[in-house]
Amino acid sequence: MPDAATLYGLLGIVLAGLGAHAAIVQRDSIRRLLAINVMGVGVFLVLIATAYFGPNQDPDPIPHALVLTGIVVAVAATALALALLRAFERSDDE
Amino acid sequence: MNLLLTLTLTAPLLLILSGLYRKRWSAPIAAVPALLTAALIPADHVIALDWFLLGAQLGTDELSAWMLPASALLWAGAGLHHAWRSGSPAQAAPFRLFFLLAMTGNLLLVLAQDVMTFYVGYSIMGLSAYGLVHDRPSSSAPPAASTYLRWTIAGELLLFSGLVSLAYQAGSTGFSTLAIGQADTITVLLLLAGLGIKIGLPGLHAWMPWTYAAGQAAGSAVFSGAMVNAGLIGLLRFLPLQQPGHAEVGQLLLAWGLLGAFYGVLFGLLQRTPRAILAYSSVSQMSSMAAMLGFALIEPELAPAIIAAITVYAVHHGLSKGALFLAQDDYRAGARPRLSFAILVLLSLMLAGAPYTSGAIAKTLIKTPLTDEYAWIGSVLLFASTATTLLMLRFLFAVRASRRQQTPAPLASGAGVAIVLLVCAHLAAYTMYPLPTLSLHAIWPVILALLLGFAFMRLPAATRAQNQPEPPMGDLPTLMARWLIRRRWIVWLHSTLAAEHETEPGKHHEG
Amino acid sequence: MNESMSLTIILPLLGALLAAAWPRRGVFIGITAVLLSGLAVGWLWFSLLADGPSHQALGGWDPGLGIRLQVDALSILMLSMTALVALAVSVYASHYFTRRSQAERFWPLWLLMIAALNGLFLAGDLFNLYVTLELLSLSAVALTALGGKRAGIAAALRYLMIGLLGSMGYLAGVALLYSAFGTLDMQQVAAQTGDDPVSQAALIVMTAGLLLKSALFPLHFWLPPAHSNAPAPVSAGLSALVVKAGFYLVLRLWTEVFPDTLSTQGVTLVAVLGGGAILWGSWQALQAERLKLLAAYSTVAQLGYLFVALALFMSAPPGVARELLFGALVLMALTHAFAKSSLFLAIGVIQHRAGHDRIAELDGTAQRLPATTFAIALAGVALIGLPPSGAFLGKWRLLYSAISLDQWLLVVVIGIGSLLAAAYVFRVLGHAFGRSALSVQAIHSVHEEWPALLLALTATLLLGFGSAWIWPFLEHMA
Amino acid sequence: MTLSNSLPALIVASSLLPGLIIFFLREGSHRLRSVLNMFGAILKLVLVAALTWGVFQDDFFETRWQLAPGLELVLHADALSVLFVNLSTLLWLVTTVYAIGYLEHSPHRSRFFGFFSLCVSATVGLALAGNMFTFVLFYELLTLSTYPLVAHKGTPEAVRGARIYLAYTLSGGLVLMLGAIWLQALVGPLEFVEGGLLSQLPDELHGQLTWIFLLLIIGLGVKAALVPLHGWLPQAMVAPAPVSALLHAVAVVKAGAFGIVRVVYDVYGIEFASDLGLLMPLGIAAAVTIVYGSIRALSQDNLKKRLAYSTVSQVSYIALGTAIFGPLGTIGGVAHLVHQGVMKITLFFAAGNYAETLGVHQVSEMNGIGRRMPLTTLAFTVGALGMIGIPPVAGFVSKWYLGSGALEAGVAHWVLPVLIASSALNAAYFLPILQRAWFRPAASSWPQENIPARRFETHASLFLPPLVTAALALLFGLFAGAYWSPVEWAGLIAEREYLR
Amino acid sequence: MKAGALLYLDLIMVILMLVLAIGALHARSLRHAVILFIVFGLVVALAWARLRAPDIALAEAAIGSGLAGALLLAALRDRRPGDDATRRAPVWQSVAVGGLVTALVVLLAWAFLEVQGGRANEPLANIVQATLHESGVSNPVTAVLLNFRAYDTLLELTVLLAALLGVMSLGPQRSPMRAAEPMAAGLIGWLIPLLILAGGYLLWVGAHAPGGAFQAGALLAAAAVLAHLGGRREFQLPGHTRLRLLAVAGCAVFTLVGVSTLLGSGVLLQLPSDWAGGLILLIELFATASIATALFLVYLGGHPPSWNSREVHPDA
Repeated sequence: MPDAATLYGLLGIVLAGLGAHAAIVQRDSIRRLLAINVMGVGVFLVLIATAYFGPNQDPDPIPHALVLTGIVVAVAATALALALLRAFERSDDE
Repeated sequence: MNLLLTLTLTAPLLLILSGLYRKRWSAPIAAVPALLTAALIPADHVIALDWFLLGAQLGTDELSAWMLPASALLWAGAGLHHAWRSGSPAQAAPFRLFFLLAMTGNLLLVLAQDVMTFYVGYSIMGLSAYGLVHDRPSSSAPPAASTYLRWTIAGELLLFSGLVSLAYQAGSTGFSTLAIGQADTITVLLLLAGLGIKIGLPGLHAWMPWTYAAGQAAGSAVFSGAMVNAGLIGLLRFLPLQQPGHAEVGQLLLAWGLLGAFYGVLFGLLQRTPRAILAYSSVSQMSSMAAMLGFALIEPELAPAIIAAITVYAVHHGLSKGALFLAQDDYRAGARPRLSFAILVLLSLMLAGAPYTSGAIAKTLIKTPLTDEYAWIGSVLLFASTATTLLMLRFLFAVRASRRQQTPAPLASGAGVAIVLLVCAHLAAYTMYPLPTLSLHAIWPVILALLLGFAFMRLPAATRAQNQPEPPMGDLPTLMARWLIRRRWIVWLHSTLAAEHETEPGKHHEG
Repeated sequence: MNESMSLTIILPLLGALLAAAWPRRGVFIGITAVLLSGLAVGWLWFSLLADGPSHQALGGWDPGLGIRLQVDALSILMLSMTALVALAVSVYASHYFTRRSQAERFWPLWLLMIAALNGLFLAGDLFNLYVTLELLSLSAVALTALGGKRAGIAAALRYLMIGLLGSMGYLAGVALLYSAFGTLDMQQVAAQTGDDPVSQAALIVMTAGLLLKSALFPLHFWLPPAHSNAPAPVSAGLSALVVKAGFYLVLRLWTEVFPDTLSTQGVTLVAVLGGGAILWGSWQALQAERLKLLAAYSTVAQLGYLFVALALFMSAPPGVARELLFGALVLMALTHAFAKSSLFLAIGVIQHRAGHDRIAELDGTAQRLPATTFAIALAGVALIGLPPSGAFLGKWRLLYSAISLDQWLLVVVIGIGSLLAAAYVFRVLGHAFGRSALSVQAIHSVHEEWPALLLALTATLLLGFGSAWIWPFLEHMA
Repeated sequence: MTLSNSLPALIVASSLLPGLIIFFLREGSHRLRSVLNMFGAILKLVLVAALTWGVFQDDFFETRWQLAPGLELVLHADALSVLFVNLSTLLWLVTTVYAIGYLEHSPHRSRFFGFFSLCVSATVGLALAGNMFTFVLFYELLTLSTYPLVAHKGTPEAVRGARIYLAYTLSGGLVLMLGAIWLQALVGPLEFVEGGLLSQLPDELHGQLTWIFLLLIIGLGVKAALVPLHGWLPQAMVAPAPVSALLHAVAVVKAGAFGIVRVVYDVYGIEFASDLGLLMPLGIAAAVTIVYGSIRALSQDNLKKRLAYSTVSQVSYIALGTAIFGPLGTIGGVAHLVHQGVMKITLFFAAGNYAETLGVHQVSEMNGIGRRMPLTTLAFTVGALGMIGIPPVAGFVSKWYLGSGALEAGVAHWVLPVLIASSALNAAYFLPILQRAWFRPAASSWPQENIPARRFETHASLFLPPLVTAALALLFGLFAGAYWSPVEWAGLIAEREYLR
Repeated sequence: MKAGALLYLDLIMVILMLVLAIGALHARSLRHAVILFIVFGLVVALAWARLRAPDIALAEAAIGSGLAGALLLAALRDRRPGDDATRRAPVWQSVAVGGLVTALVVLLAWAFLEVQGGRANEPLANIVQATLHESGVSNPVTAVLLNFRAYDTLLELTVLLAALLGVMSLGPQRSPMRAAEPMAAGLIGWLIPLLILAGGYLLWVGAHAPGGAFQAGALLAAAAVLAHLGGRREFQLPGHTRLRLLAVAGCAVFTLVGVSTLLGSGVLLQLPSDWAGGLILLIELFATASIATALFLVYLGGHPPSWNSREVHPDA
């Protein structure tokens, strides 16, 4: 059976694919946002999976830093997107 | 010497530019330098001006020795007549402007010693003559003017292509160095067509009756005298006369000329307007000269003699025809009708070649070079002269008839001018050649014509020409053109070309 | 010498922070920050000329571990383009925003965008590029939505979504590269890439992401609404600079990071898409009723030219012709930046005066603003690629290489493209000659008009006649 | 910066700088604008005179400016370019005087004179161009600077006409550029060399060279108004008179014809072009244009449209001259470049005068105009006679040379009939106008008499230019033999082209 | 835990994650989708823990699912009810895109497997260990974050600031909630001090153990959000002008430190090894404050009413 890193890596790639597909197909903005976040998680999984060398060896810290940065960036983008959506819908009723 | 030459050409231009052309006497004055040149400057004096018109050469040679005085005399005579005769200044001034322009063109053409200058003179003369035909502002251009213009432009263009190819094939433009021999038949044909229009060979003559009948008498005089001769000068200079190998063209020209001689007379007899009749007589006379040229082409060795004869014949014909027009105008509106009618009769006889007249000399000169195997041409020409006499008779009747129709206020008699011209013609002829012996051979054509004329008088009134439907002036070509128009073939071209000019064709100018 | 590199990034960043902290002094801070960063770029010029291309490891750590900034001929040209265009747009923006609240919000975001651009052109590290790209996208989106109109916000939202999708694609590529080669530094990665599956997969995903962000033809649908609904200075910045970032990255990746993983099919695909962009962009620009929409579609078309040039460059055999084409490509990018920003600023002036930018009712305004119309004319000439402009030289060289590579279809497409461009430019200019009912006294509001005019003049005269130094400079510094 | 490499640049600048300054002048400053215009024109004339004298002594004049590696802006003065520069400079001076008078009360004059000067600088630049790149550059600049002139009046037709003009000329410019680039791709950056430089290329390139020739000729043919590409010319008649005069007599139309002469003689070389069999199609195209232009002119009632169609046919004489292989044909073609310029500008000035003074636009309104405006109509007559090819005026000389050139090249069997037919058609549409002007009584009142007839028929600055150019046409005709006449200069050019 | 058992755990985790992801993406109603997404976030946090990435797990839990979830739920609240129908693209389009994406996924997977095979032990990880002592902190992730790749973190904070500035220019904030019921009010009363305490601890521990500025900031933000949710008026948050300054402070300090090192050693962000620890702590302190403020203000969405007091009507 493949080791954990490969398993999670493949999962990450699949999640990224799912996210990408949903992001393109879905028309509703919030659903698209969710899809993009899922895609992000997928990519981060790939990164962290490659940094994992099994239970007894310390993992490579650089991908961890990258993913941390990635998460913060993702949340910033999500926040801005939601604010845009809110402004868009508020401006609707004028 | 050179100053005189340049003065002949620039005199008329100076008169125009200075605005003196409005004065009556400006026309004759302009011709004076030309007369002086003719008198003083010896035969082959040529000056080269290479900055003028791609290297122009001006000067005199044997041909211009004869042609210059004749033209100058004619221009002076017509100018004098016009000065006497001219109507309101408003109408005369433009006429005199174009008169002077045409004179410049004609003199340049005569004095030209190279192809380019000849063509320049030829086209200036051709175009400015339009002003002579169309001398009175009219809402739509009279048929005479537009027909004249169309034919002249066609003629000039044909001449242009002919001259270009001639200049190229002959290698240079100067007459002296012009090796006319190399010209191929197409070039000769082009030249023939271009100049043929000017001298009115049958088929190309449609504009002549209209033009002579229109405009003022002085204009018609100059047309029939100086301008027609221009065409002849062109033929004399450019046809490969002294070169062998052009026999077929010669035969064509001979046949065409002889046909013309009789064609002119035939249609002339049917006309009722005196000036139209004179036009047809010009057609026949010039065609006979062209026939002789054709003969010269067939027999190159005889060419020099023929050329000399033709030159004399042309001078005689020019002066007498010009005088006839002036006299006819004088008779029609002159103060002393009887005197001018007498002059008319005298001139007609001269033209018909009656004995002791320059006409007789010219005709005998033409016949002398004919060798025995071509004797038949001589007899044909004899018949032609009888026909001409008949035509002259017809002319006299028409003139008498036209006199009765109008009795305008009598103008000063210009008869004197006609006489002067007459005398000059004879003087020239007599000084050059011995007085011809009075031989039956020379007289019988005149007598035969007189007999025919009186016989014709006896015919019943019904068949007399007066009440016959008169064929239109331009006869065959005009008829053919109208038939085509009716068939819509060239209506498009015609409509655009003549949309503004054509009045209904029937009406023609005063007689 | 290395200080100047980081200064060009830090100065606008500090400016942005100051502007965010003291919004009322926004204009003053904004202008000074842009000026200072321009000076820093100038300083960078001298050091580049002095000791050639160089790089600086931030934080003192060697490249594998730390992040490296690098500068070479291409990046310095891009930086100077950004500095100049930003300066002109900032001057224009200082008078553009009537409402104080909008002005206060504009400056911090604007300076962040400039900082992101400078960071991007200097970045030497793949992940750092990702973060800079994100910063650029977010600030651009925020700026687009600044207009406050419903259409603007909707366009900004779609722009953000597409931007994120593109960035995720790019990040996936970076992740793969890191997992394979264990380093994020571009030069180190470049040393290890070949035509092995990882490099090819990474290249495909990263290029796809970047093409999405730089709006190449089929993926361009988000650009026109975004650029046409943003306020004038913002759309000038977007069209002239932000779109170039995506193209610059593709150029970097293709030429330096993945030189030999590129398959001919990939290059042909991009060439075809580029050709499609030229035709579709120009055609849509011709149909546009509003000036800003016209300018936006023209950006799509001009990008098509750049990508076609890039595709030709990649498929050209190594030699002098290839170097000349690279110079032409850079020149076309520069000219487009200046011309497009000048066009948008001029449109801003017209919209400011006439209250609308519908092309049909342009007569009166075009005649009463001679300087602006002249700027539009010059910018139009640069967009079409007619003589006085740099684009003419670029297009001449582009066609030259297309012909020598027997790409006849491309020649035809470029020809039709420039004709369509001429059509839509002169459709606008035609109104300058119409005889309008309004009184014809010309309004000269100099402070509003001269930035547009100056940019247009640089695009046509300066780059048209004075750009011979670019080629040797690129070669010498390569 | 010795004189030899600064003079060409100075000549181009001498009209460029005043133009740029005029752009920013306020509308009201008439005197300053006129002074600037005249100063620019006269300065250029002096410089061109110096250039002509220099080239006559075989001095070397060239300005080089590198825009990009392999793309150099070269201004080189050789015999052919000097001829065209002289023509445009001289006629620009005359047209400026005319334009100042003509646009007395119209708006946007700064804009007009600005673009006017740009247009001339582009023409002069084009004339002095030393390589294909510079030629294409100025060719496009010419389009740009003439577009606003055509659209100057601002009426809907003007804008529409300008748009059509632009569509044609820009597509032409593009095709020319493609041809030039393809040629550069084959042969490398190429300078114009008298006698051409493509003759020593390997044979397999001949196919491509023929295609390139086709592209170049189509590109140039648009401006030289060869038949299928001439549609813009009549439409551009909506421009004000000085523009249609300068455009149709000197700048735009001649640029195309000049380009064809350049391409055939200095790029391909006449021998090489005839070996490739390129001259025959060019000749046929020119012939078709000549006849077609004249026929269309027949049915135009609007005077300027008739003149426009006559330009379409007359300019193709130059192309015909180029297509005739032989020195005489070249002399005819090149000389006609100047003659047609001088004659046609006279006609347009006269047409402009009629429109400006009496509001006469249609030929049918021209009855008796000779009496009311004798001087202008005299000039018109000289110009018209020249067009037909009646001797004293210059047109005849070039027709004479074309005729003899055709004979020399052995193509007379179809060139002469074309020349004759065209002269006949010219007569058919010009003589009626003259006949109306001189021999018809004037109508009761003129459509719109703007300028009453005081001492002279109209403003001095309006009726003097046509007289000057008419006099020039006459002088070039009468003194065709003199050393300074265009025909002699064309002889010099032909001699240098065929000597190589 | 034997390897086998670990394997089963991984398989369960993978399947769970896949199911949750598909649910979040394609759930019938939006509300379900959001909730499933939040749960998905938590499971992902578990996955990070499993892959020995504690810092990431903390961040994912606090920010990824916690704060993002809050934002999403707030967005749902604002949305007008009704248009919940899942508007999806036409079937053929989704199939086509699906095909394209699967092709990409297969390509990436193949490439990934290719890499897995040939991957030697990572040299880079060893370099980090080797130079850890110079970085002034013992936690390798914090070392990378705040020293080795400090520039990235600076840019990351700037991104957050940019997002904040963007959000604040988009209209007024959300109105605070109505007062929570007693039970919730009591819970909130306990939770807020606990969160603040945990935040402080995480900030401090970050130097040598998983934790750090981002996680601490997130927790503080969570506390503020709870206060906002609880509708407790008197919960004295700092005034809005001060909030803005705080938001900017993080980046400002970081940049100033960078500039000072630039002036000092000529290289940006080169923290001298002996000073590194203190400097990093200083940066982390301000970073936490600004992250907390930023995330809270972003949650509020929009500029505070008093922001531009002069502006009577907030422009829509």
